[in-house]
Amino acid sequence: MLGPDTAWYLVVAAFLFGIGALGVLIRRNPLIVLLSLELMLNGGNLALIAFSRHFHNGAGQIFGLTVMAVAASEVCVGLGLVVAINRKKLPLDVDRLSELRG
Amino acid sequence: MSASYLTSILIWLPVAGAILVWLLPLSRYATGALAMLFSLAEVGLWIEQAARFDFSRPGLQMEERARWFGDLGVSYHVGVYGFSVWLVGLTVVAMAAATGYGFWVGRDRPRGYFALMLLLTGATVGVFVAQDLVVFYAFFEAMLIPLYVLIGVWGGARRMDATIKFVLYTMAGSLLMLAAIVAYGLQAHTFDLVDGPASGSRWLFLGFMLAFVIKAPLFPFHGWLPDTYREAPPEVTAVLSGVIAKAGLYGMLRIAIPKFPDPASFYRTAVLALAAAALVYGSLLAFRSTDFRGVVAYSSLAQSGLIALGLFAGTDLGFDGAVLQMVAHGLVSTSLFLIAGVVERRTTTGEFRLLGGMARGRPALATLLIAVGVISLAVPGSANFAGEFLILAGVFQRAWWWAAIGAGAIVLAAMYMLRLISAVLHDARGSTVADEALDVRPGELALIAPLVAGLLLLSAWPAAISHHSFFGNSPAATVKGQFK
Amino acid sequence: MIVASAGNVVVWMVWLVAGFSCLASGVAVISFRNPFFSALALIGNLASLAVMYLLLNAEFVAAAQVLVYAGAVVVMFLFVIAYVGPRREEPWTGGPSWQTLGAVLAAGALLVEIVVAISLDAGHSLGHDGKVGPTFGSPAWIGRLFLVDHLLAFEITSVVLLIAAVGGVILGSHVRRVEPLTSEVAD
Amino acid sequence: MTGGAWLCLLAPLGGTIAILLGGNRLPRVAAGWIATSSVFVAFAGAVWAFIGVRGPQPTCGALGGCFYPPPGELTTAWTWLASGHFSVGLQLLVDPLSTVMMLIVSGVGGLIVLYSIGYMHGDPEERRYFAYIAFFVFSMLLLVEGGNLLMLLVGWGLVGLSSYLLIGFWHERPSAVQAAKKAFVMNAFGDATMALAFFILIAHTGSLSFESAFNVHLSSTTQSLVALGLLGGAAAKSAQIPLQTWLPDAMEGPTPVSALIHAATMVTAGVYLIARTHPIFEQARTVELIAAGIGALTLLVAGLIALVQTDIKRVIAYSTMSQIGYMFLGVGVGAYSSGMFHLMTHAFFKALLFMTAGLAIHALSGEQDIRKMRGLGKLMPFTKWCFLAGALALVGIPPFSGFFSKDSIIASAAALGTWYGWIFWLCGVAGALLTGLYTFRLWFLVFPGEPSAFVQEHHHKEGRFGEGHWTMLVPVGVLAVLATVGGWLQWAPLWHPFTNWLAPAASTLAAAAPTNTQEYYTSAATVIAGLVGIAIAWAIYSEERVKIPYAPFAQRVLENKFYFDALYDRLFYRPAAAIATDLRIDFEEPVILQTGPDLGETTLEAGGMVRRLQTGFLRTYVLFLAFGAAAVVLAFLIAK
Repeated sequence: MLGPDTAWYLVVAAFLFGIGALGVLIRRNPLIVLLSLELMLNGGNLALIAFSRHFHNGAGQIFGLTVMAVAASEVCVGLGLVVAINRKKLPLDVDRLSELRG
Repeated sequence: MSASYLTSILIWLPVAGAILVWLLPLSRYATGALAMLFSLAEVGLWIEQAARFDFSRPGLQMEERARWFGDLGVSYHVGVYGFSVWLVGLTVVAMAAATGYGFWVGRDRPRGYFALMLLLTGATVGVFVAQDLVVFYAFFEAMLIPLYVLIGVWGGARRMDATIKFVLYTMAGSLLMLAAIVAYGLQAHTFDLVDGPASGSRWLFLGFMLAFVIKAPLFPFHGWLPDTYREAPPEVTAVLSGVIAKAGLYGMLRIAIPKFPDPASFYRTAVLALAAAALVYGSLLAFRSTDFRGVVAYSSLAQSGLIALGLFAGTDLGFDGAVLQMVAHGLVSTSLFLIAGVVERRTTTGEFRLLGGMARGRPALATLLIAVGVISLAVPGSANFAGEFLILAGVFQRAWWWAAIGAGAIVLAAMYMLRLISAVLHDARGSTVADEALDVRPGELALIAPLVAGLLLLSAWPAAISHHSFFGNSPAATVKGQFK
Repeated sequence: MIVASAGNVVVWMVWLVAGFSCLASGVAVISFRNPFFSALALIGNLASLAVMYLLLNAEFVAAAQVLVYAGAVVVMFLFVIAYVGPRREEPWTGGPSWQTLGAVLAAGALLVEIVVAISLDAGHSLGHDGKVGPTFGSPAWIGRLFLVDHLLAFEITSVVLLIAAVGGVILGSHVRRVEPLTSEVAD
Repeated sequence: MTGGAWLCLLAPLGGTIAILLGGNRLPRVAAGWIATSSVFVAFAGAVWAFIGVRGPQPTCGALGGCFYPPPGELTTAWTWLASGHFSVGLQLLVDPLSTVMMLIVSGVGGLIVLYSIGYMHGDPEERRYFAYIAFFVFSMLLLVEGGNLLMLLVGWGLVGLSSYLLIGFWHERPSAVQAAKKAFVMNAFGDATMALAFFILIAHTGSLSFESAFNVHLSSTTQSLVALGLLGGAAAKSAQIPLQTWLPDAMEGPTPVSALIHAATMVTAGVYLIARTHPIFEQARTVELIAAGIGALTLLVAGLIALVQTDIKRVIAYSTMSQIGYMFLGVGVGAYSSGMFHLMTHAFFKALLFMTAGLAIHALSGEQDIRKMRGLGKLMPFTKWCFLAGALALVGIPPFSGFFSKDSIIASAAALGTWYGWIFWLCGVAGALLTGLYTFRLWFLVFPGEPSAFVQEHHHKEGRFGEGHWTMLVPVGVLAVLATVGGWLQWAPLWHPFTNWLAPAASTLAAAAPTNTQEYYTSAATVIAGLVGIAIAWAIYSEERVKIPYAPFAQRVLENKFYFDALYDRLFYRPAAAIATDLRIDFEEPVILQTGPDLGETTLEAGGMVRRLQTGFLRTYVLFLAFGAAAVVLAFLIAK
């Protein structure tokens, strides 16, 4: 295996995941939250592929592909929500959409 | 139909009846009639069972056992001993009378009402004949569901609080019992009561006892009693205090004492003290209650204390007396609560302030209430007296002061029961007692009279129960030998 | 071993570029005020990831990544952003309220833990291993794996996608108010 | 013979059931006749049993203890109550003692029930009355014929129950209902003490039959405990000192009830109990002497209180209490047969007194205050003479029956000889004086002289003979004859068939067998005391020669019945009621009934706190998510 070994890939994935988490936590625009969510998923995906390569077992890649499918569907629903919110003329701000509380 | 199926039929006939009554879209009258038919069929079956039961043979009879969870050692195991025959008899008779009363009073939503009553019958019979801990627990809980709905839907004004409190108390107890059952079953590798070994663990004993002490209320655990008895419809209260309370006491007799001999003797004085407290406390509060049902409710608390006194005395007389008293008190409190219902139907209240002078022009009501009231205060010669006498004689052999407290309670019983009789029947006419309020109708009489007849028969021959409950000449040895 | 090391150095160089671009675009995604540019930054991120997958011999996944992910998902994103309109909002307004501080803290803690976990494990289980067969990562190999070993996962994913599609349609579609039933129809 | 016993027992029960089942369809008079005939059938059964029991002749040694083969037969219907080795049958014992009591109960009872047909005529709930009175006779017979201690207790309880029902018969009157409850509770107390005594016996002998109870040798303390328990029951039932406050209030019931229950039969059950279980008492001699002491004390106290009573029935009630005091004295010292003999004669003349009082009350349509009844004799000659016969028998003037039976009791007290023997003798003689005084105070106040305005206005003729329906006059006549000649059955020094008859069942103790000389001087003393009493009464009430001695303190004490009522009320009733009410208000409602709702509230509050965590902000949820994840990874790291 040429180049950096798996650990490095994992470090990159971790950072990617951390940045995604930070994005989700800080940003108030639901679109950005969805995007940063995608980042976290990709972080996870990278780690999966790295391990698949490391243990040269195909399951990791299969899992990666499935994660991609799930991410796709998740975005689809997320954007559907955003469109619905927008049509209702609600403010596109996560903090102001807080009717659903105890 | 060999005898062994009889026990299962006794359980599942009312359950089937319940389903039938619930589903068939019949008129109010037809539903009631069908329900009555099932109850009376149940009584008939019990008479057949009592006839076939061979009192001279030891051990379980009419036994039926079917695998349920093989690996855990759980099996659908039902059978009857001497004393369970009598308790099943009490259940079916009292339930028939209660169902009849519901039929006579004409409860709304009849299909639901009668289905639940029949379900309650089946579950209660199940409790008394279950010989496997899991089956026992299943029926013990199954009793709770119909009661919850019956009190919650057809009850009085504050029925919801009463029901919630009732269920909370009972669930608390029976969940602990479930834990104890599971622990016992796993430890003994079988859940069967007949061949399950005796265990010495005090915690399991306390787990069981807590459920039984709440169900048959003893002194500190009777928080649910006054409200539930006041808010439930009269016939449900009658069954609750007459029959369901006996499930707790039966549990002590069938499970707590034989299966945990050492803890039972270790905690004997504590439980006796608790029972004596219930006896005195119940009598005192009954003496000062302000309404019909309050007096009878607290008197049934006192009687539960007395029966527990008999059970934990651990002597021959104590056990026989306890079983006799269970049946006698069951009949008495069922008829007393039905009479309370009769009075309340005429005067819309049970408060003594508003009652009085109902005896004039109503000889049947007066005779009935005096007869049942006098039997309930254990006038010498009545079945209750025979039961109390045996219990106190039995507990006297254990320690004389328990018997002294019991004798004191007899005098208190006389005081509160006579106060009840004269508050309702004698003195000046109460404000709610209308002149044209009718005497006891033949319909109502037809319900209460069999119970009173049963009581009189039991008063004439108490040995029918006291001598035919346990095999052989020494009930204490039979219980110690786990009914072998 | 120089030749090997030379190949190694090239791979290292490519990896460094891809890694750096990946993290940079990540930071860009979350920091741009305008969601449009964030989406574009995400495309950059995906591309750099695809390169990394190639380095890990996951050709099909890299291809899928670029085609499916970047191609379809992000395009849908851009479409929605266009539809919704690029409303700008201040990302850092109001100063670090306890929310943001907590967020940084949490993300930081998570990051540190993972890195620690990796470093801890570097010692033994993550040892360097040998060559991988040529078919590793190829579409045929992935196809066989999908239809043989992980058929169930494959089917379930399809169901998930279907559900998402239906969800998206319902949420997205403009529900016309149903006219009230005419009076003569008994209710 | 045993057939007679069963017939005697079950006839009244049959009568009760017939009347109950008859219900409203039965005409009122028919109910009366059913009850009366059933009691007379019982009397016939009693006679049959009496004849059957005469059996073997006594071999009599010197005066006193005669040795008999123990006649008397136990018949068992079925085992009433059985548990393990303890079993009690529904047994009847027919022996001399029980046959005497059966004769008295069913004989006098029959006459009184006949009398109550006339007395209760016109009462709307007559049927209920006759059902109760027949049930009473049944329970009294069960008590008397009971073949073992438990059957005796069963009869004991049922008698208490029927006395409750009959005292509270006119249930519109709160005082009657109150009196009924008081009577029943006091009797219940007696039952409880007896039950405790039986528990001791069961614990030691494992059975409640008479022979096992009499032949068991317990330690002296347990033996006296058993005897004390029995004495408690006897004192409660026979209204002796500690438990006597219920008897005067029991006068709220109809007069025949007072006559039957509170004079002739029920109140003497205590005496019968001591006579029946005399071996137990003999083994606990001190308790037996306590019984005698109680008897002596009661006869004095009751005699004194009777002096100030103004209600005719209460005067007679206190005299009953005092006469039973005599009987307790008799059986207490050991002279069982003379105690029982006095019981028999007392049944005759006390029932006579009550019934003549009933005639007077009936004639004055319910008036019972003797101060208003002056000069009734002129209008009701028959009642006057019968009352006089009863009064003379009560005081013990020869040849009336009281003289024969009362004197032998006091003589046996003298025969005891010890210091307390002589105290009992003195009490007996003083009691005779008091009896003379209060009886003839009643006589001189009510009958002689000119009819007072009240009497003239209220008096009305009744029935063909003017003084009452024939069913009332016949029993009074019969009893007047019995009160007069009843005593000749036995005069201790000369002939004593009654003692011989009772010897096998309850032979007189040697210590209490009086010699002839003691008999003579005792009789002389009591007769003189009686005459002195009459003279004082004549002086004060008839001729007003002497003013009533002015003793305000004594007057108040007597009128308040030595404050027993107030004492018991403050000592037992009020504390019990107070404790019960406090329990209900301070402990039951706040603690027991509140634990459920309190638990409910605490869980609700806990729920409230958790609710605030749900802020609705997406980012807080994700934050928790992140922290959670971090924590999990940390846990794994630590776990590694």
